[in-house]
Amino acid sequence: MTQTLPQALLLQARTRGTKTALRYKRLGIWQARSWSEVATDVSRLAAALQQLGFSRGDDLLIISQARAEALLLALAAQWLGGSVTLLDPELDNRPLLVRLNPAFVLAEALDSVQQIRDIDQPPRVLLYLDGRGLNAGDDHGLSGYAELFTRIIADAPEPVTEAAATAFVFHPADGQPRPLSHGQLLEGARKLITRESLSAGEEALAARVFAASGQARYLLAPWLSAGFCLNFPEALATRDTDRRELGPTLVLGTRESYARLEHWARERLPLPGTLSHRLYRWAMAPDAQLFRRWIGYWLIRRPLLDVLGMSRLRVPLLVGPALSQESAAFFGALGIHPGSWQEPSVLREPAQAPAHLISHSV
Amino acid sequence: MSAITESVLLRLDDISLSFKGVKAITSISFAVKTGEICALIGPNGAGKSSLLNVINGVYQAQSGSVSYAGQTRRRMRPHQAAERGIARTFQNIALFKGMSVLDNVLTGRNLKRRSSWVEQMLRLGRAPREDDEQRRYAETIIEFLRIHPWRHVLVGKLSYGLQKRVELARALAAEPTLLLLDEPMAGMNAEEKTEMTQFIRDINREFGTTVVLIEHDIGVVMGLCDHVVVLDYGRKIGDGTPEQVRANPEVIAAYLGTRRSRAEAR
Amino acid sequence: MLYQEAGQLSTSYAAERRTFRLRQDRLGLWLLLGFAFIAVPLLGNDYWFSAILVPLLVLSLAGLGLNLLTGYAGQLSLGSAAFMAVGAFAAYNLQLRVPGLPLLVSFGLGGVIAALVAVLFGLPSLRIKGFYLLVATLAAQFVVEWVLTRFSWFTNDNASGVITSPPLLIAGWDFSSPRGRYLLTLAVVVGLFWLGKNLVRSELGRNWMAVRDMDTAAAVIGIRLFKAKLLAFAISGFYLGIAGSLWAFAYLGTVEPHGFDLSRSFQVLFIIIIGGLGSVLGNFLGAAFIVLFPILLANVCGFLPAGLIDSGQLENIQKMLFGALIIAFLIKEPEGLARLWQRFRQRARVWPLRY
Amino acid sequence: MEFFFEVLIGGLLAGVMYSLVAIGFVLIYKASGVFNFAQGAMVLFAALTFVSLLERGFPFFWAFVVTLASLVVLALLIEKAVLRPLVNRPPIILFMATLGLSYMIEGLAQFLWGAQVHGLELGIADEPLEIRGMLLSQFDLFAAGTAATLVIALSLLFNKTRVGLSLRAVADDPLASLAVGIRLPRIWALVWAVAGFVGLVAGLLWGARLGVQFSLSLVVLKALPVLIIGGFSSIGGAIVGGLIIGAAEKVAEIYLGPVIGSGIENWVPYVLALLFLLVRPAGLFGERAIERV
Repeated sequence: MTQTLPQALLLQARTRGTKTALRYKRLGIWQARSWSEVATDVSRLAAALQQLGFSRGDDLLIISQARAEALLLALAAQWLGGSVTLLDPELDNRPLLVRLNPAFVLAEALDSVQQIRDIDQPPRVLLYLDGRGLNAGDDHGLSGYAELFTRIIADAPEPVTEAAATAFVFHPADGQPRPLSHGQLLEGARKLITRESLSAGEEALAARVFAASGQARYLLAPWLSAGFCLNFPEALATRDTDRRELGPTLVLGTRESYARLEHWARERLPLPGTLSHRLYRWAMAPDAQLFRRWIGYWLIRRPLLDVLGMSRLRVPLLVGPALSQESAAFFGALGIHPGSWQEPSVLREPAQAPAHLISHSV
Repeated sequence: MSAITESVLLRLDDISLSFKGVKAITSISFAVKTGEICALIGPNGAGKSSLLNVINGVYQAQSGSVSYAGQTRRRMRPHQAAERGIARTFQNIALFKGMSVLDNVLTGRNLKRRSSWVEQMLRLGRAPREDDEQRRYAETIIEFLRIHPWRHVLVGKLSYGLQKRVELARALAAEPTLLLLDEPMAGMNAEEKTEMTQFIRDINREFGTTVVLIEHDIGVVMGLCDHVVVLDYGRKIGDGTPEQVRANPEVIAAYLGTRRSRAEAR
Repeated sequence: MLYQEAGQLSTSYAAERRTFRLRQDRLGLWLLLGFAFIAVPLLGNDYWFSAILVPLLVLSLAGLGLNLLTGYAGQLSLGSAAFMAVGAFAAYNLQLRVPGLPLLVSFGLGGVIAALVAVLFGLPSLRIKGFYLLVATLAAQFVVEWVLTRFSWFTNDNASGVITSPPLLIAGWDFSSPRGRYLLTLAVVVGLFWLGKNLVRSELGRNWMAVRDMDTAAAVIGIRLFKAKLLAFAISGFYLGIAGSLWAFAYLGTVEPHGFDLSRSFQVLFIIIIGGLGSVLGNFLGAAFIVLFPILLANVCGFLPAGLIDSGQLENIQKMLFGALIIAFLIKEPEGLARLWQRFRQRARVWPLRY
Repeated sequence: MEFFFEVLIGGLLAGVMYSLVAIGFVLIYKASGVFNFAQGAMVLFAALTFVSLLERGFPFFWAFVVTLASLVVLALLIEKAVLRPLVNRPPIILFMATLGLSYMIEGLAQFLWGAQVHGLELGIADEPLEIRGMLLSQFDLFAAGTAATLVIALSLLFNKTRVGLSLRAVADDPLASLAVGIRLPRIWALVWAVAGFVGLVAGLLWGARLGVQFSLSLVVLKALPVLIIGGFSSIGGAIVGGLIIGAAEKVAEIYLGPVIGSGIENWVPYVLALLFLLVRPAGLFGERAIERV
């Protein structure tokens, strides 16, 4: 019985070590990491973090888009019994940073490092994923993520076992830090898995940013518990084509992200007045009789689903408020009904979170 | 900052060049140290581009000699220059319009090929493995310069700033020792300029590439370069560190002043 | 709407490099080949084989030959027919004078000889560009035509200068029947198209396009213009040479210099203009157009009341329409039929979206 | 020796005829940078129209006028339908367009006037003339005279008239001339018309020589090497080139022919042109551009 995320990870590594855990695009092709590889990476990162002085109770602050590296380092921090604070690099986190005054920071790139530099008291450890335009030296304790692997001397300790230990801390704009324990996360994950009958065969699409709590609870925790594959798009600019290549079976989105995708599709639809536009209308009409549904499916809906990268989509998740009328109609016509999934305990949480804090994941 | 050694990589000796009797360059000499970033500045028509063209053999100087990496050559063809590790970009982008970003970058690596065209045509022998290596290196450059989202796009369809970057990538793909950049930031907005400056600095630091560049933006030059050479009407009127050049009265008179007024005119 | 791309992700460069990355494209190709190799021979009749399909295939091969040179390497040429002639006559003489030499081998050698001649006339391309080069290739056209007619050794001292080609025997099989000629031509053409496709996607192909798009830049990044250009002439000559052999042996059934006059060169040039410069598929489309268009026109005129247009006039009308079409293509679709196909395919991939 | 000079001069005079066709090229190339392969077709069209009009009982003068008019119309159409849509396209595309054009014009000419051979009598006796012991064709002399006057006329047109001035401006720098308000389309149409006129003259002379028939359009192939030697952009070059080609051709035919065989006049000019190219890649009078990068 696994109590914590790192334990869940180790369990996956033991039970289906060779299966793919992560998939991301590097150097132009899709790279896959198996569960056992991920487990080793995390344990080594944990060892490295420990050498840097990170220990139980410490907090690792991550300002990054959804990137495999960020995810692994987060798990490493939790392995050591520490907690992780996730921030959205797109936002201006300076006020928050001044308040938190973090000791351990992973910043994705120059602009997020800039945000850190503005804190009068620099962090003990400042790691970066992407060194473009940074020159080491002018920041105290600045070092690259890659370097972590190079200077490991000791092995990592056994991972944390207390289910009560805090895994993530989220900072909504209302100021109340909202901690999430390993226990809560795994519990929520189990609920989700049974409700949506998630299997290890799912192909999940990872969020753009982890910053919103929904990410951690409905994607990361289930990923570790169910042991499916987590896919990362190569870049923001290419996420839609990447989604099509990946063809995920599980996506997690918010009202905004579904709306974004809907608009992306709508502005590319055939122009009104053209024959293909009429065909589209005809095929998308709700409650048509069988024959028409069948034709419409093969001529329009099936190809459209494929272009949207949803032809294999099985579980469309939604955090936060329900979809807008037209989004619901659009995806409904395609047979996609993003169900809202919320735990009683934190029923109003996502709704409260201001829009700018809600991640865009689809 | 970059690791500047004392060894001289490139030395121009009394170079003169003229087209149909019109003097473009008059007896210019200067030296570029290994690992430094050197800027050629000067008003339009000062002969900066022509000088680059002499360095990598597009033009043949009427008199004077270019010594590079210890060897002195009277005349050198462009592809010889490339074989000896000189890569460059052009003032008005000289990309291969009919090809994708990736293909453009790959052409930059044509000198690293060992397998014959027959092997490549039949996809036999070392060709496939070599294709992989070529692609891998090209991709590292593409990611280094952050153009991976446009990998498969025809360069003609890209924005001006991106095209400049692709051209830089193509030059970089050849793993050059000396990189000649002809106005790498011309026509860019402030943001693109800072980006490009970072790229050049990082190239110089991470690949140890020596860079000679032509740039009009004095701010950029002073911030980026270790060594500045000032030309005016085909003559050298200043040569030294940014500070020295800034102090040089002749330069201020002949160049900075005019630039200022021009800059204000913009 | 045929495309289902979800999950077709490439995890290796080899997979990314495939000529047809998408499963659906590969399937389509195999279906097409199956149709051409199995269905057509069963369904087609002799008229179709010998009057339409064979010339279509041979011309598309010739088109590819010229396209490599003009469309990819950017070297203008009007000597295509000359190189075809060299190939044909070389193959014929090899058959004639080297007893027991397999037919395909003599085709190949014919191609090699054509390649050598092409290189000879390509030499000026090292110094001259564009229209000046055009004239150099025209020289090839006239010199070759003259040599072949002047020295009867090439035509085996045949009085008329027109020689019937030997029967098409390959490994004991006789391909002399129209169906056989079709299959032989198809096999050769498909093979050479495959090689051509690989070639233009390889290093050499990229270098060619670099030379075409901006030769100064190409030289500056270390491409040897001489080598690139001469290879372009050689390989183009090789393709044209083999096309010539097929033209003489499989289509005309006779070997004669006048089968390869200047108008043939123009025909090949038009094929690549209409089909699309810098495209492999385009050569096939262009050839199909060139071969089918006159037949179509003749049939259309067949419907008109008799005597309204006599055959002579028909020829003139054909000429005018043809010229008009060339111009129309250059104005409306400079990248030719191949571009139209690409657009269609692109649209099909994102259907029902527009882009 | 006598004989040699006879041959030489005969060749030179014949060369004048090549020059005539070449000049048509040069005009168009200078003004619109188009390598006009259709020049030969225009020669055919002009000659064929003229002859057919004569045969239909037009007096010489009116036949000439009407033909000229039709050529002007043709020029206008070409400018509208071909040049304007293709403006700013690479030269190779324009060249290919003129290939299509030549097909159209040839087709049109034969569609209108039929394909049979017409004799053309310009009323110049073609009996040889004895000058200082050398036999020279009277017709050739006449042709040379016409060419000379034509060239003078053209040079006057170019150097003395406003049109000519703007013409040269366009030739030097189309954009700049646009800037100073020269209307390019007008100029182009004009140039094509003038080229058509030159073509008409050439057509008449050639027609009287060979009879007016389809093969006339092939004189274009004679003109190409002339251009190579003379350079695309120089009328003087066209003249000189024509003379060189004409002379070389005849001399080769007489002295080389017996050795290596007849029918060499087809390719001798080209080989000659090639040799020239290897020495002077831009022709005798053409300018070599410096590549700016």
